[in-house]
Amino acid sequence: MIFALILGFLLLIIGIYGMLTQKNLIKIIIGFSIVDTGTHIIIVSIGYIRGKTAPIIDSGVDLKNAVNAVVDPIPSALVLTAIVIGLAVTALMLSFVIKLYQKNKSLSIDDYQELKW
Amino acid sequence: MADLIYNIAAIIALAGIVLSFVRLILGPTAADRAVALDGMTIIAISLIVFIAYYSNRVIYLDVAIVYGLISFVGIVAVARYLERGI
Amino acid sequence: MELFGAIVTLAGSILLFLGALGILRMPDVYNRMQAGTKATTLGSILFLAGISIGHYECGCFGKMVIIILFVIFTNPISSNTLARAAHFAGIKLTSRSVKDDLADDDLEKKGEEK
Amino acid sequence: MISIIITVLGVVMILAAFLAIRTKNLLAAIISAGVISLLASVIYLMLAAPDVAMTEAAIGSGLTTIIFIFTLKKIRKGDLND
Repeated sequence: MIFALILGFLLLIIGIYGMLTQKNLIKIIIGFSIVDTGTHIIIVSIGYIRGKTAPIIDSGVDLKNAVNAVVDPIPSALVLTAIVIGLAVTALMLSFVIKLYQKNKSLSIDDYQELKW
Repeated sequence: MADLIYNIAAIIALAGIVLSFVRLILGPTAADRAVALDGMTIIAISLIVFIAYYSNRVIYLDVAIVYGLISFVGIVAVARYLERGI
Repeated sequence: MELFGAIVTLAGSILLFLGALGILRMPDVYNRMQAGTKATTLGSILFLAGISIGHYECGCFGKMVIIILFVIFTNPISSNTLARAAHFAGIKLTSRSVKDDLADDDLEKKGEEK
Repeated sequence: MISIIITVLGVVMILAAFLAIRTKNLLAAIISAGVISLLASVIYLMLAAPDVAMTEAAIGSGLTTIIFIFTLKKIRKGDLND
């Protein structure tokens, strides 16, 4: 599915652009979340085969030639794990933002220069 | 004949999503944007049911069930934030 | 039977479109909420009922009824919470509106407490 | 039909991503990120992955919005106290 592949790459580019150009910490995390969604769409659209259906056996799929009627189930399993881990990473970054704000009272990334040398 | 009418109905619902999104771009206050998100959620549930009909799989309806249960929680969170207390 | 279901689905989708048009064109938040909640609730109910009528052999009546019940239960909750939040956040009514019952209730309650 | 739906939703998603990046209002950016997750769930369903669509609907559209708003509330509360 070429449209979904193009959509995923455009989302990834927009997310990286946002992460590189914004100064606000929460805006950077939103850009990270957009990059996450873009990569997930790319991986799922790689596993899609045109005209075939989901790999769940019920009344909609004939059991005799089920191998020829379903798409690849491995990329969706990978993405299923990646979504949950993405939520955990986002929550960790947001907790860092809260601690940094309590320390320095600022959300701009220009005010955090302790690691520059 | 019936398939054509179903497809026309889905395209009209897609136009509804686009119109709500225009309000989400324009909206002067945050409450306007939350209202637009609410409308987009309901239309998306209808669109999921249409895709389940179009692909001829009953199992896709479970996604609509989960969506109908979970989706209003985000809007309630935005509303409680506007009311200054979560 | 299938044609009847298709026509019901078309009516539902037209209601969804009109609700979205109301969200775009109404003058202030409360009117937009009115259009965007009531019209889309009825529209989605008609859309789902039309598809389940037109394909009665698929055996999906139970799931459709559950989805319709969830829409009926959750949509007024979010709308009510949002309207209350918009009122207490201080968003003004439009200039053509004539009555604000919640503000009057607040004034009466404060008067009783004093 | 599937191509039409993917194209229209994809254009809306890209516009929402631009809005989330470019706007000054933090609440508007968070709501736009929620819209991206909402439409991504429909696109996963059209790519024949209903399990991913279910997880994205529950986690991406519900829980991520809530933790962003919780962070915003924490930051604003610190502002009011000092």
